[in-house]
Amino acid sequence: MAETTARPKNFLGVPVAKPKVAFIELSSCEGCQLQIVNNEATLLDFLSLVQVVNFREAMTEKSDDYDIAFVEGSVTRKDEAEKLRTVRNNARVLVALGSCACFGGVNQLKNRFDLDWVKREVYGNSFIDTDKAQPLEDFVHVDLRIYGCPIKKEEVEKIVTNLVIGREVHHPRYPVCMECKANENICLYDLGEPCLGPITRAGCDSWCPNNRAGCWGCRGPADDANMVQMRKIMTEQGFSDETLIDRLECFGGFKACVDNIRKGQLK
Amino acid sequence: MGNQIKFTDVMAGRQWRYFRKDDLGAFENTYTAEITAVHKLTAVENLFRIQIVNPEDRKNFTFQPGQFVILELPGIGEAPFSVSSSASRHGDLELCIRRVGSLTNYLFRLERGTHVGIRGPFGTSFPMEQMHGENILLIAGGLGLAPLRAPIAYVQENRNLFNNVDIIYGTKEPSQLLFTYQYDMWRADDVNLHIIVEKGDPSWKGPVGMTTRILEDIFTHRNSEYFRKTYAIVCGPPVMFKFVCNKLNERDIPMQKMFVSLERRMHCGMGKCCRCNVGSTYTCLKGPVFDYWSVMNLKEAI
Amino acid sequence: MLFRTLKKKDLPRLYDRLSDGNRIVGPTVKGAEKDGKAIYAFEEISDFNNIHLDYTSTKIPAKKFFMPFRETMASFRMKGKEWDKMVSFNMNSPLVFFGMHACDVNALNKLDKVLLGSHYPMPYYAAKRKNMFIVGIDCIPQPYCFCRSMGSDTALHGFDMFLTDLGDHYFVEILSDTAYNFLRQITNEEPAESDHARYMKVAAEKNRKFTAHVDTTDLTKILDMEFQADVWKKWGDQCLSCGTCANVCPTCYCYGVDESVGLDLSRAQKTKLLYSCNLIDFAEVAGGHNFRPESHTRLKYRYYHKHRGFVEAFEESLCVGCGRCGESCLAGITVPEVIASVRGEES
Amino acid sequence: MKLTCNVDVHHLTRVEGHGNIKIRIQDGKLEEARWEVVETPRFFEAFLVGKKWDNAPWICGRICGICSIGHTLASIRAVENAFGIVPTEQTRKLRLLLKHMETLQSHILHLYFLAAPDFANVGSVFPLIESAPDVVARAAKIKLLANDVCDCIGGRRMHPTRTVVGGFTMLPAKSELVGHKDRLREVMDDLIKTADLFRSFAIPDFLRETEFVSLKGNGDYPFIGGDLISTDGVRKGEQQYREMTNEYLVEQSTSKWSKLSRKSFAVGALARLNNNFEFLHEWAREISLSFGLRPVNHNPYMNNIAQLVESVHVVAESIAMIDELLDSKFSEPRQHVVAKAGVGVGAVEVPRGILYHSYEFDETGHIIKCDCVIPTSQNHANIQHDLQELAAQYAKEGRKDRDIELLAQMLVRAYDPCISCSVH
Ligand SMILES: Cc1cc2nc3c(=O)[nH]c(=O)nc-3n(C[C@H](O)[C@H](O)[C@H](O)COP(=O)(O)OP(=O)(O)OC[C@H]3O[C@@H](n4cnc5c(N)ncnc54)[C@H](O)[C@@H]3O)c2cc1C
Ligand code: SF4
Ligand code: SF4
Ligand code: SF4
Repeated sequence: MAETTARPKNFLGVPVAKPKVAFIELSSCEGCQLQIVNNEATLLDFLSLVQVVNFREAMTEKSDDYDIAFVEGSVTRKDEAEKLRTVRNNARVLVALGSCACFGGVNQLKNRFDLDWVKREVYGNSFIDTDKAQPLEDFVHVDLRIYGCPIKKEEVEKIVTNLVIGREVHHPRYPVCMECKANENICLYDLGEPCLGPITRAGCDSWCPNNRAGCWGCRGPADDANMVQMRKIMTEQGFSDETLIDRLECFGGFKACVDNIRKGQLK
Repeated sequence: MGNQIKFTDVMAGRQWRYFRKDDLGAFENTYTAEITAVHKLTAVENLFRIQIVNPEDRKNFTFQPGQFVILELPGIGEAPFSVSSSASRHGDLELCIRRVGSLTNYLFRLERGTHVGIRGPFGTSFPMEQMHGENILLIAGGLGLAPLRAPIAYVQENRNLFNNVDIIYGTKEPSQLLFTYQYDMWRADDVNLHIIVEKGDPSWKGPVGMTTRILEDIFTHRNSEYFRKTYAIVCGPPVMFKFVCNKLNERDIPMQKMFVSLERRMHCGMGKCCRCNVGSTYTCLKGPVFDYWSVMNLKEAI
Repeated sequence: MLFRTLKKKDLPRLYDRLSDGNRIVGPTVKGAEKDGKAIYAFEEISDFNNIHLDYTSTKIPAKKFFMPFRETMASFRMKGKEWDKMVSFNMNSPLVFFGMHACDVNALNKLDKVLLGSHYPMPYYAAKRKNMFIVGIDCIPQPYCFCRSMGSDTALHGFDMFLTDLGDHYFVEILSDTAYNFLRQITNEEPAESDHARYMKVAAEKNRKFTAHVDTTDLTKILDMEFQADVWKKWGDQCLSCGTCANVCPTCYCYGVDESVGLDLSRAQKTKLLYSCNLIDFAEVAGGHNFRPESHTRLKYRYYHKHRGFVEAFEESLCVGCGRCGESCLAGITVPEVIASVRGEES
Repeated sequence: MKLTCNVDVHHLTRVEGHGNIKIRIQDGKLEEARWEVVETPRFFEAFLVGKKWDNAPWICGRICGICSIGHTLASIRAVENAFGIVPTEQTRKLRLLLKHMETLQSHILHLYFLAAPDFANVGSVFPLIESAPDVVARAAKIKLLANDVCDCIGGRRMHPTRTVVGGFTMLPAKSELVGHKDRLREVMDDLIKTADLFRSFAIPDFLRETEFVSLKGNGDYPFIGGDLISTDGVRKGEQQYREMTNEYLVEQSTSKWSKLSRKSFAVGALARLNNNFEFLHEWAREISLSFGLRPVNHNPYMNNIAQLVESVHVVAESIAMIDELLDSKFSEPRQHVVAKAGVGVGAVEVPRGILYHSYEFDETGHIIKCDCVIPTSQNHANIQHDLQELAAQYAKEGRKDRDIELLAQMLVRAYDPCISCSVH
């Protein structure tokens, strides 16, 4: 791919290489990849930072010689697991892009059911091949996660910049409420709406609460999230366990917690 | 209209070096400094020599042994480091830094000639004058030798002002020993240097064990007069200084004559961000150097 | 202090005078809770009718104007191994605060002590704080207010003028010459003897309305003694470590600094983010050691700092008793209850 | 006359999702021309079962990253139809405006980033950043505006946050709308320039008669709800969508196929235009005619032009709609929702064609049965038959392998298929 705008070749004197990056998708809505092209305002700067060598959604050329692979989507079939292993072998850094890759995403909702029933419900008696929907880490080592459904472009840009200059990448460890307050939102609970903000990892800049929509936990749990208290709060505020579980299990990040509630172990 | 409310320019006087309270700009002053040399000490520790670029500033920059500066790499971060060089020389500052996280990892990739930011000096220092005429025990564990190097330099430069001087230094393994090239020089200045490692290697000839073992050894040769006239400076991980200080206390060295340097997370160095609070004491203002009695009185210090 | 009275109908004139050439911030309605109660916020306003002087308390305190949740501290232009640092204290034009309750005025007074009065004043705060004009207003105690227990129910300084509602007119305390000059353009009525009586009656009525209390007797000592008490664990188990209490607290000021590199690698930025001591990594240092790994140790620290540490340093508590943290805490952790339990009183 | 040809495109690029093209000609005889969809299915229709109504729009938006707004709106419409909720005028306007901006965003993405590289003979838009920076900047500008308006109304350009059953969680600030209106006016110029650009491209001349299915407008160019119509004269109500789509399974595809009066039909911009030409905004009609595009046009490559025409239409209509919104006094954003048993269908014209969501609820508002029919799955059969016809025709003309491969790829891309969406 052609070189674009000139860019300093070092940061604080430390040489900065232009890594070759690949975007690869498994089972997904391809939205996270699209979020990257959705950066109209900063796309060019972004492209000057990396060399895109593989991006099926946007370009014809493809190469298996890349440093960083952004893998979107969850694994739902054997050929995808194989593809993922190949990518792992090719890439120096493998980044799980979005909730599907990090936790299974909405796809893993089908894991609630017996797979045969699932297949029959959609394809009747015709043969169709599918397995449980699983996150990447069930198959390969993942170096870095970019959370969110969809991912937040500002966050991706920050992470990629850090990757490129070789600075460590840290996710916020506190929950969404922190950002929600900084954005001076009215708490959804004051409005009578449920919200998983108190237990979900921040970093999205409280995207949903900013729009008066409760958080669904797409970024998975914050460090040391207090699930027991969250459940108490939901109950006290008049929301059923079903409402809580609907949100917790939507993107797969709170799987352990959902299992515990179902087993009656979370009190 | 005369209705506009008066505007106070708190930036006024920003460029003044010796500030009054109302010249607030000076409180966000960062010296631009240049890395003049990088010495590799161990696999994870380097000694960085840095020089404040502006000659005037360089001349006026002073600090006390035990104080720290905050080093800033634009875009990467800021972190506190004890100044590890002589406080009396107005030359380069030396920082002995371990590679542990985001800022330090990046710092280790920088070359000579790169600019970094320096704020400070901040915090309390070891009261060296108070110790004149007395014996001194300088005890360090691991990276704890970094903050000890300034008081060591003070002792070297004013050797006549102190009686018995012992440096006790311990690490886990011989490969982790810092400043090995200086040991002979210290010894030459009539300093008893005791090195101990927790686990030796085939080439290791010295003693093996904890620093407290050395203490016990030398205490058997010292009389009560010694203990009455002794100050101790102890730097290292909290478990270590706890054990050492208790040992010293058994010999009736008063807790006010033992000094330790605490490490906490810091984002400002100026008693604002609260990150370094122990109980509710600011480590950056009331510390990092505390006497051991104060430490005992701090909630959650150790 | 000088006293005047101001007819209620003349208040818009005062507003007009103050807003001429100045930015005005006041309590406005931001929305409604599910039960219909109004939610108030301090916002910049352009119309006197949008000010709700009868507001209860705002969800987010006034500190956002002096200590924004996120503030750029410096920006850098990178030039190879070198760089330039540009510092801006983000001074805006002066701000008129129209209608601040006594607790919030006191909160600013307390912040002043750390951020202006200590060894190292903070220019970012000073730049905003020194460029403001405060019109205080009296209030009606809410069920969650315990400012009286904290001695913050009246403000002695830290405002320019303070209004107390006496029915058809306000009793005005004047503290600054600026305020005096502004007021002189509208009224110069000395309060009558009856106004003084009325003022005292209003104050006494207000006092009777407090329902929440905190017993601060010997509190510093008790907090020290009960440092290892089991009650902390109980509260800690409830705490979500979400940081909401600190964010809505008018006096919490702790922060973290974050640096970031621009996408084009030629710029960098240093940003200050208000933090909270309840967040998990508040006291974590390099290498992963956390001085307060459990939520109850962090929660305890917050109380310890507010009700003991600050007293030690400044002879007063850092809590003004506005009750915001308890109101906003989803886990229902409130100061009166926590303190009572630490004192061994059943609530 | 061409004797042999072997085209094998594994995972066609610059489309959304995974599909393969295979063409084999042996001894001048077309052995095989196949459009295979190998995308892994995700089973939305299965895993929604048992979920409460409020989950549906939130989850179903995730069927597709490009037209998540369309999916969300179709899902909301299905739920509202099932519960008997009639959106207010204000909600309808805001939804349509949101929908328009998604259409604009998606069409521009397709025209510039996915389709244009073929005409400019490059593999992606990236080289164009260097060689034709103004073109790329123009595309980015239009897309940015469309996305910004989506943020402003839907809360988020992708997987919107404000759109809910009953209306919106919150309304945009009028001051923002004013700004967007000005930008929309500017963008009109950029669309004219886009038309000039496409006029400089040689659109392949290929015809195959087929049936076109879309919503039928009732005075307006249709996007949300209404009757279903085909160029072969079929007309049905929204509820009867199944009689319009007739889905069936084929072995070469993990996506279902559809048919109506013939062996296949087409949906999308061209289908909408063929069925509703008279309702286009006059500026859009003008552009259309300038390309010689008038109903009923049977060249699938003209879908690109139809997208351009629609872009003009939505921008023109959006400007007018913002004016109306600015003149109105905003009322409550959201209606109260009471769940009840029943079936609801939502038909929405998304960029790639007509989309249906249908849910059956029990009396507690839980989904018992869910069915989504995606435009691209309705197009698959038509793509297959186009491909066959194209291979046969071009083989006869004796075109080079490379040409056939490129034209075949361009053909599939012209449908702007959203494969992952078709295998939801
Ligand atoms: C008074 C004092 C003196 C010190 N002297 C030395 C020294 O001489 N040599 C040396 O190698 N180290 C010293 N340290 C420790 C040093 O500050 C940390 O190792 C350093 O902050 C790690 O930063 P990082 O960005 O690499 O690590 P990360 O873990 O990535 O930390 C990120 C940020 O957290 C904060 N932080 C994390 N750990 C600490 C910590 N331990 N102390 C303060 N802030 C922290 C900093 O703001 C830092 O930028 C000292 C610490 C203190 C408080
Ligand atoms: S809306 Fe959600 S994220 Fe925001 S404060 Fe309330 S619970 Fe926390
Ligand atoms: S608020 Fe919650 S659901 Fe919404 S983007 Fe953030 S983490 Fe995801
Ligand atoms: S006390 Fe309440 S508001 Fe504060 S961190 Fe804990 S749960 Fe959050």
